[in-house]
Amino acid sequence: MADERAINPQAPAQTVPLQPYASVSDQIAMIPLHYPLRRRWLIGLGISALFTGLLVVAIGYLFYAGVGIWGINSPVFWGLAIANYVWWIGLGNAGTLISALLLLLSQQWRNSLNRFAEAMTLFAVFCAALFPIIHLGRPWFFYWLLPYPNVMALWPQFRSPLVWDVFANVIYLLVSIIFFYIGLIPDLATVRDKARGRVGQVFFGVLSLGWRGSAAHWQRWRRTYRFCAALAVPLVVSVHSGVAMLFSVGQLAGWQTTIFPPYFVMGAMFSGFGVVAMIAVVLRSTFRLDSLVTIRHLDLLGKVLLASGLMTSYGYIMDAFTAWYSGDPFERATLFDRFGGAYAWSYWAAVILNFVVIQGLWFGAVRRDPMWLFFIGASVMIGMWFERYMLVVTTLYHDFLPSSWGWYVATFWDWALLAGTIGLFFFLFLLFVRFLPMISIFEVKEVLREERVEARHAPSR
Amino acid sequence: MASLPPANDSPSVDPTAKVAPDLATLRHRLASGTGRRFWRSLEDLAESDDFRRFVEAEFPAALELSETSRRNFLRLMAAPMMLGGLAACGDMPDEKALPYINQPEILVPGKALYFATATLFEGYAQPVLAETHVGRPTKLEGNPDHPMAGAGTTDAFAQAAVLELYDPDRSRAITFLGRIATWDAFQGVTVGLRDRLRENKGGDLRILIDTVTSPTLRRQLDDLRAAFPQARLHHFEPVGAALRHQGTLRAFGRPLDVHYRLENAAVIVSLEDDIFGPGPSQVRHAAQWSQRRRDHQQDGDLTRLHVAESTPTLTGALAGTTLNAASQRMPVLLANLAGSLGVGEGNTAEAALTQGEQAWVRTAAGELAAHRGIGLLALGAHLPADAQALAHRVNHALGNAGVTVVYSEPVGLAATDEASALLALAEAMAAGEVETLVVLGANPVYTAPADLDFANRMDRVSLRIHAGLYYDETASHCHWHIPLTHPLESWSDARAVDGTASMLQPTVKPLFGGKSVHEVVATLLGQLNATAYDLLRETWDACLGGDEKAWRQVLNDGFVADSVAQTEAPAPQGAAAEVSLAIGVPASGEASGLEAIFRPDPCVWDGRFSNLAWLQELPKPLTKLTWDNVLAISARLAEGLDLGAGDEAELTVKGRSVRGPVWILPGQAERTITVFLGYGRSRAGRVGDGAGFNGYAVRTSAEPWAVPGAALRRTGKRLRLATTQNHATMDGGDFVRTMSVTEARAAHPDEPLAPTFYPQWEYPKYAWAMSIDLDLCIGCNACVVACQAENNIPVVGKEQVEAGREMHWIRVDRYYEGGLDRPDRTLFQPLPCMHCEQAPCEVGCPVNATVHGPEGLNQMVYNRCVGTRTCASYCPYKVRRFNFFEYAATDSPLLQAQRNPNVTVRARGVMEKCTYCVQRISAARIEAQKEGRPIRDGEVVTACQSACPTQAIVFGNQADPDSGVSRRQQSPRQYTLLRELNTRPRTTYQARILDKASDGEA
Amino acid sequence: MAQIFSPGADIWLRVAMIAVASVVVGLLLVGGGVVRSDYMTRQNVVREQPVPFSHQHHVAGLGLDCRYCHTSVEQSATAGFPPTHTCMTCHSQIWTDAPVLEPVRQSLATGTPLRWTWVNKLPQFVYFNHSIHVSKGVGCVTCHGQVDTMPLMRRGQPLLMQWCLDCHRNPAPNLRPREAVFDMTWTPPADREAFGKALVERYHIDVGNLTHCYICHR
Amino acid sequence: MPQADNPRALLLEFATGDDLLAAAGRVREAGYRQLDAFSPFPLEGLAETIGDKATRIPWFALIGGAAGALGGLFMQWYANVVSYPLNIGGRPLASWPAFILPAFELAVLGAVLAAVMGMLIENGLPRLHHPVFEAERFGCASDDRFFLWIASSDPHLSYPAGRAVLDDLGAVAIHEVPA
Repeated sequence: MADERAINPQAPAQTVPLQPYASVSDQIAMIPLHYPLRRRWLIGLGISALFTGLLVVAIGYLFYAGVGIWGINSPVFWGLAIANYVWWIGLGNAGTLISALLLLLSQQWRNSLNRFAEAMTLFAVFCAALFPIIHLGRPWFFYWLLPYPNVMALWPQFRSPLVWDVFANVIYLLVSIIFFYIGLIPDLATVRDKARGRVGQVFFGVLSLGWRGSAAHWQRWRRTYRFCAALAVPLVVSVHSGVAMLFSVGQLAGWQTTIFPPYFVMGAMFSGFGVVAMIAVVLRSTFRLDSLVTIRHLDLLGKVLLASGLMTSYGYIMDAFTAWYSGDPFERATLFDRFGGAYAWSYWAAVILNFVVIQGLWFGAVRRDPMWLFFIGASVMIGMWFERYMLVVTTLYHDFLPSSWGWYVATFWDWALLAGTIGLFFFLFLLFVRFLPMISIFEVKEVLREERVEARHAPSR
Repeated sequence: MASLPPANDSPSVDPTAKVAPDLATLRHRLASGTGRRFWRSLEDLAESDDFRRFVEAEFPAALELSETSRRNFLRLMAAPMMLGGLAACGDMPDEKALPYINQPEILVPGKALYFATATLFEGYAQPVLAETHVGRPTKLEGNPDHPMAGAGTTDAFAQAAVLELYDPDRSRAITFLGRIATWDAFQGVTVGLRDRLRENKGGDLRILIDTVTSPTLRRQLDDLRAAFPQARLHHFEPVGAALRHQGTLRAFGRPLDVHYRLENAAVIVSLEDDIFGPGPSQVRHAAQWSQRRRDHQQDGDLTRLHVAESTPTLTGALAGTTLNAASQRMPVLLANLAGSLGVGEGNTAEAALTQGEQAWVRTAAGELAAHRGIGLLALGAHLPADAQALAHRVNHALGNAGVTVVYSEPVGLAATDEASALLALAEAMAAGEVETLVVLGANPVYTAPADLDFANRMDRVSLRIHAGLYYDETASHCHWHIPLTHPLESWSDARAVDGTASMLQPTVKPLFGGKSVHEVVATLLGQLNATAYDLLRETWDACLGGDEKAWRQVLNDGFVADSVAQTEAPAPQGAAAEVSLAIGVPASGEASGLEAIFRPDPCVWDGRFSNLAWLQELPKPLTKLTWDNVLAISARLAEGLDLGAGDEAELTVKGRSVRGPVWILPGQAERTITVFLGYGRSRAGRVGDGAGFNGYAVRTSAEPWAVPGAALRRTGKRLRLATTQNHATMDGGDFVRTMSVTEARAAHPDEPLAPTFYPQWEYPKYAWAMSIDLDLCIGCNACVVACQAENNIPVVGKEQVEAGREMHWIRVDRYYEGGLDRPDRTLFQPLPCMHCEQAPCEVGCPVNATVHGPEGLNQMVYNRCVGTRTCASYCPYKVRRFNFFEYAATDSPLLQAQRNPNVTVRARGVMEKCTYCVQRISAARIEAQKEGRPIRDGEVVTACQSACPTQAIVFGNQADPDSGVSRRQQSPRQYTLLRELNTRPRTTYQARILDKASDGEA
Repeated sequence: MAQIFSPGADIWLRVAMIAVASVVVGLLLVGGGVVRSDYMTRQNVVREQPVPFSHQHHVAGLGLDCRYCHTSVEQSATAGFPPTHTCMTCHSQIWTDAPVLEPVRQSLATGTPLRWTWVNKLPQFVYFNHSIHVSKGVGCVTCHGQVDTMPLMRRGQPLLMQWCLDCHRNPAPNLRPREAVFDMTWTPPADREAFGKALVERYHIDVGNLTHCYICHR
Repeated sequence: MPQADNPRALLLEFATGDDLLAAAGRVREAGYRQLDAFSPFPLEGLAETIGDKATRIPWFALIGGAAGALGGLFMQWYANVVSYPLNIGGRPLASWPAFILPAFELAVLGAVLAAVMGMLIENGLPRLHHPVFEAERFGCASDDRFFLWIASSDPHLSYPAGRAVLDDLGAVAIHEVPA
């Protein structure tokens, strides 16, 4: 660490320190081929497999006994399941957004981050997609939410935000996979060519579809890739707006506010960036990728995190303000209940972890210190979970008629699902770092080339 | 069908063959619905091995029966399969059953048949029409033709009677020493018994029985006395109104029943008389009161109610002014009241009153004085006889007697002479004077006051015979137990509280082959072959002169015309001075420590309904608790003893003590502890066993109602209580609107609907709507149970209620206004689905499982529901209920037999809610369509509406300006719940009018 | 570097891709087909019965009216199964010792009912009412098929919700005069459409409101 | 320069992208037409230089997106207005604002699928076996080397002049791709 800070001054000048192309290929492509840290990886995989097992058990028992095993009740018909869902889908927004948005803005520094950011997105969305199905009272009829020709001559109810979510999530997942894969093809070719073993050659050979990197390929590929990026950005926005409307379409105090869609999108980006920051720090230290994921990357991540955090905070403030300014007694009651009610802890946890903590990012020293960045990222991730919990529960447990007021306490099985999905996430992510190039090889090379060109034209320092 | 005589009817007597056609014609217009669903579910059932196993497990009796009769039993369960109705004829040994196969004009497959009969509550008949589907009673409605006020409606207990019929825990076999025996064996025993009794004139025979109003049974008991002059009849009702007879004895020299005529009363002053609370007269009183109220809602001359009570009651909740005073203060208050009205001495005692008491007495006295002849002074049935007598004198002096209160010869057995009391029996048993004890219906081992040590003393009796519906605590202490038939499955008769003789006819063949109480008594008399039907005919042929036509008429009507008790208003005997109020109670309780009072539980009464899950899970009107009884205390006392709701406390009375959870009851007298009876049973059945604590354990025969010198101690344990309403106040909302008489007259309905972006959907032909007049609602819960019975609403159990998962489609919200110690107001609000025209729930549903119908119904389609629970989350009224687990399917097949075949039984993971009883709407629509006419107003009556004793609920077509509901909506008190949300509900309310006395106009 | 894949590999890859795609599509198509097939709907499937009762013989042969056995079809939701006694009204006279009728005689003797197998059975959450359909001029044949041609009873129609809706959306083509409801041989006049429309008018059929959920589900 | 009998093509290897770009330009000026170029990462303008014509992918995407959007809107309108009209919470049958979101999602899906399909088809992918893989140095094409492909069938190869051009392109090496 110390030496890095020492070379730090020049770091901002170039995203990735000058180095031969081959070294990039070797550093990254070699990881899938002969994996450096087998034991640690296996241990990690084992642990996450355990939690994934817990997930399987929790879902099995859920299907056997019914959603009654959760803490939900009347009036709190939605509990942890929905909070987790919103949380996961939020995390699942950052990857694609970072990758696509920064690509369009041709922010070269993205090239070291987008790959694992996108992977993270995929797995998070996958975890999220579980919840809408398992939280059904009769999950075996989940396909009734899809439009298909059936003998009942019935359709989904397209005015329902749940149907919007079905469309949004399924399509978002598909598009993310495609975007991820398209971006991966050239690197798969690289790995293929590096591979010596027959298995590796065939495996990556097929996956890379016989990519040759010919000029025409590249030209069309780049067109498509930018296209997907351009479409992915509004898609991400629409996805989380849809999720927000899951709440704001209802007439309940604390849900029905117009700020929800942007507020949720910001929150999603925010939490996502938090996680990306964490992953970046972990990967670079684990795999010694300091020369690819540099301090400058962390610095930039920190800035983005701070920015999106402040936007989210704006959402908090406006949400509270409109509630108060509306003068509507129920809106106000809900607001004050969030401040001081039975579930105030969830509100203040969200405020502290999502707003107070990130203020540290104003300081470059903090941004550039991987440890600090990691912890702030973690704080954001947890804080956003509290926010989801707060939004779901505080609105439901005290709605309009005091006679129907209730309470909510999550049961073991609620928590089991959260733990289980986290386990599943890590399981998938570990497979990813083991078998696929976790950083975009060719895009880093692109960066290098431009830096060389710069270096050639600019008077060398 | 179902009204067939039991199997062993002799061919000569075959009433229904002739009765049936009349029934058919009479009931045709009532008949509706289809039995199809049942038919199937039970078909599958009877086939399945599970069912067979169930039979073996659940019906040892059935196993004992011979192979053929067992098959018959199975067939009975499978009745709906054979639309011919064979089943209802049961195991008729001979061919006589067959002719009934082709009587389609009686039993149209899939059409409901209605029988006029009655259920029993504390021995009094509760007239009902039993709806049966192919020989299976499923629902009870009031009998509108019955002369008793409010007979067209029912209370919660009557609604639950049909569940009692199917209760799988009812005793199923005659047992001797706990082992299954036969009827013949028992009859054999009685032969020997009779010989001995003939010698000693029955000197050592004691019969213990609860309230008896049945003319036939009384006739039989008289015969018994005649046969065994020395035999002693004891008579015990754990709650009852025995002291009323003592009171009238003191006042008029003979025991009389007291009948209120609330429809004539402009002012009611009640000292602890829970006129509108649960009890045999609840429906009657509610009907009388609401009749006058409905007439005067416009002119504002509403009945004014002043109540002094130690523990809150539904009556207190309606009152304009309530005074909270210890129960033992009542006589003193009465003395002062009487004194200031110039009756008896005691005005001197004024000094003994607190400020508050004096003020209240002055108001009450003033009101009574100002309304001579149209006022009523009501005294709690549990207050001392002297006090009762004094009250009668007051009413007589004010000229109220004969107008607002009348008297009649006791409808049941007069309970006045000491010799017939339970105490006498207990002592006799202790003294070993009792050789033979026959307990008919009563359950003294559980309900007898603790000091009688009844169980042990009873064990000294050498022959103990018990006949009852359940193998209960008493049965377990008896040699012989004979299962009695349920009122809905046997021939009998009984009088309603107004004295009208009502007929009980079987709606189904005895499920467990029980014996009617008449047959048991007949056996004692040696009439071994007499059937209940014979004995009944015997009684009534005597009265009706054997006129067959008249008898048929009686069966059709369900009651004997003009058999109502003759009422009178006798003059009190002797001078008021003779009445002594030898009760000195200090003004404030400190000196005498705490006062413990005993009250029946509003849901399971004295414990007789403990095993009825509907009633166990029915939220108690005031506490909204389920599945438990509590020690109700005042907030002050709770503070003093550092007790919170749910804390366990030990109540010690006269050396006996009991532990139970305390509950803070707003409006409870400061130092009074209310012990609710009816819980802590050990042999109630799977539902009732172990729930709550046994209040009888600290009750004494000397002071069965109120005991001074009680002590309460905190044990430090916390007990879990399941309440359905956690928040007691409206938090500034105006969900239940109230207005003074003047406001009510000035008021105008809600301003027109707020604007909307959405198109105006038209409901030209039918627009179903419900209107609930909160000014008439007394919070009695009848609607809740009626809805449960009609709509197959599952019971979920204490844990689930605790988790907030109760399933009631209509709930009665209870709000308090004012202080915790003495709330100014207790308000009730029945809350079914609002059927919003712009329903938030429908928008949320992703699969079109809840949509809007062309008649404005918010339709819930169970079989399309995937259970996202979005609709419920979006519902601002939280009236939707979710099947978090498989609630319904777990019911025993017997209970499933009660289910309404026209309502789908909801599966796990499915949302459900009030449908405005759409099955009734559909039935009406189909009938109307077939006759090519529109549906008439009042043709569709929802279950809650038909049960409501005050007619607070009106349902109908708001597109028709003349319909009842439309007229209701014109009321100046009309308002919409949460109108600001612009959901445009079809269920609307009328504001409650506050008693003049309470809005400063008095 | 050397070739990793043989020239043939591409063919195989493409074949594989097409195969996967067609399998997926195929499964969907087959699934859709099965749901609508007689196998699932039980249409035209003869069911095992305690007595091989022949509608063909009794209806076409003897000319019995439907209502002779299904007595409550005009008043009630259920058409009603004939009680044993109904069978015996004739079979106490004729075929008195025919072995096929043994179960019927047994039922009469022991008082145990015959257990017919349901042929036209709807799910429990569907509340079909015979009487209203009959009174609005929907013939037995329309839903039960030509039972007079069925030696053994089978389902004449799929009884899928889709199928119910077809008629509830546009009843006209399926209506007949009330007097022809129980007529097995009734044939519509030339101008079916207009004829049906006329009946819709005459019987005040509330077309348009027949498709809302509570018509059949509760 | 090794001479195999009639190779399929010549493969000129370069150390940097700039060299390749320059070389490609020169060769093209020299009149070569049957060219292709390979690089480990996209090089701006390389395709134009060797004379590949512009792609039609944007059109694919446009059509796909339009189809998705219109199809989505039509489906929802048909379901709610024609197929099974139901009163949902008093909302209009055709609740266009509510239909927008699914329609948009479908538009995105359509566009993306169309673009990707178009790219694969135009690129003739997947193609596991390709002559260029025969060249043993070609493995570096995905690592750090840049290649220019000249098909043997290109007439200019047979002219000495044309041949001469190749010698001073600054190629690190010239390989032959066996037939």
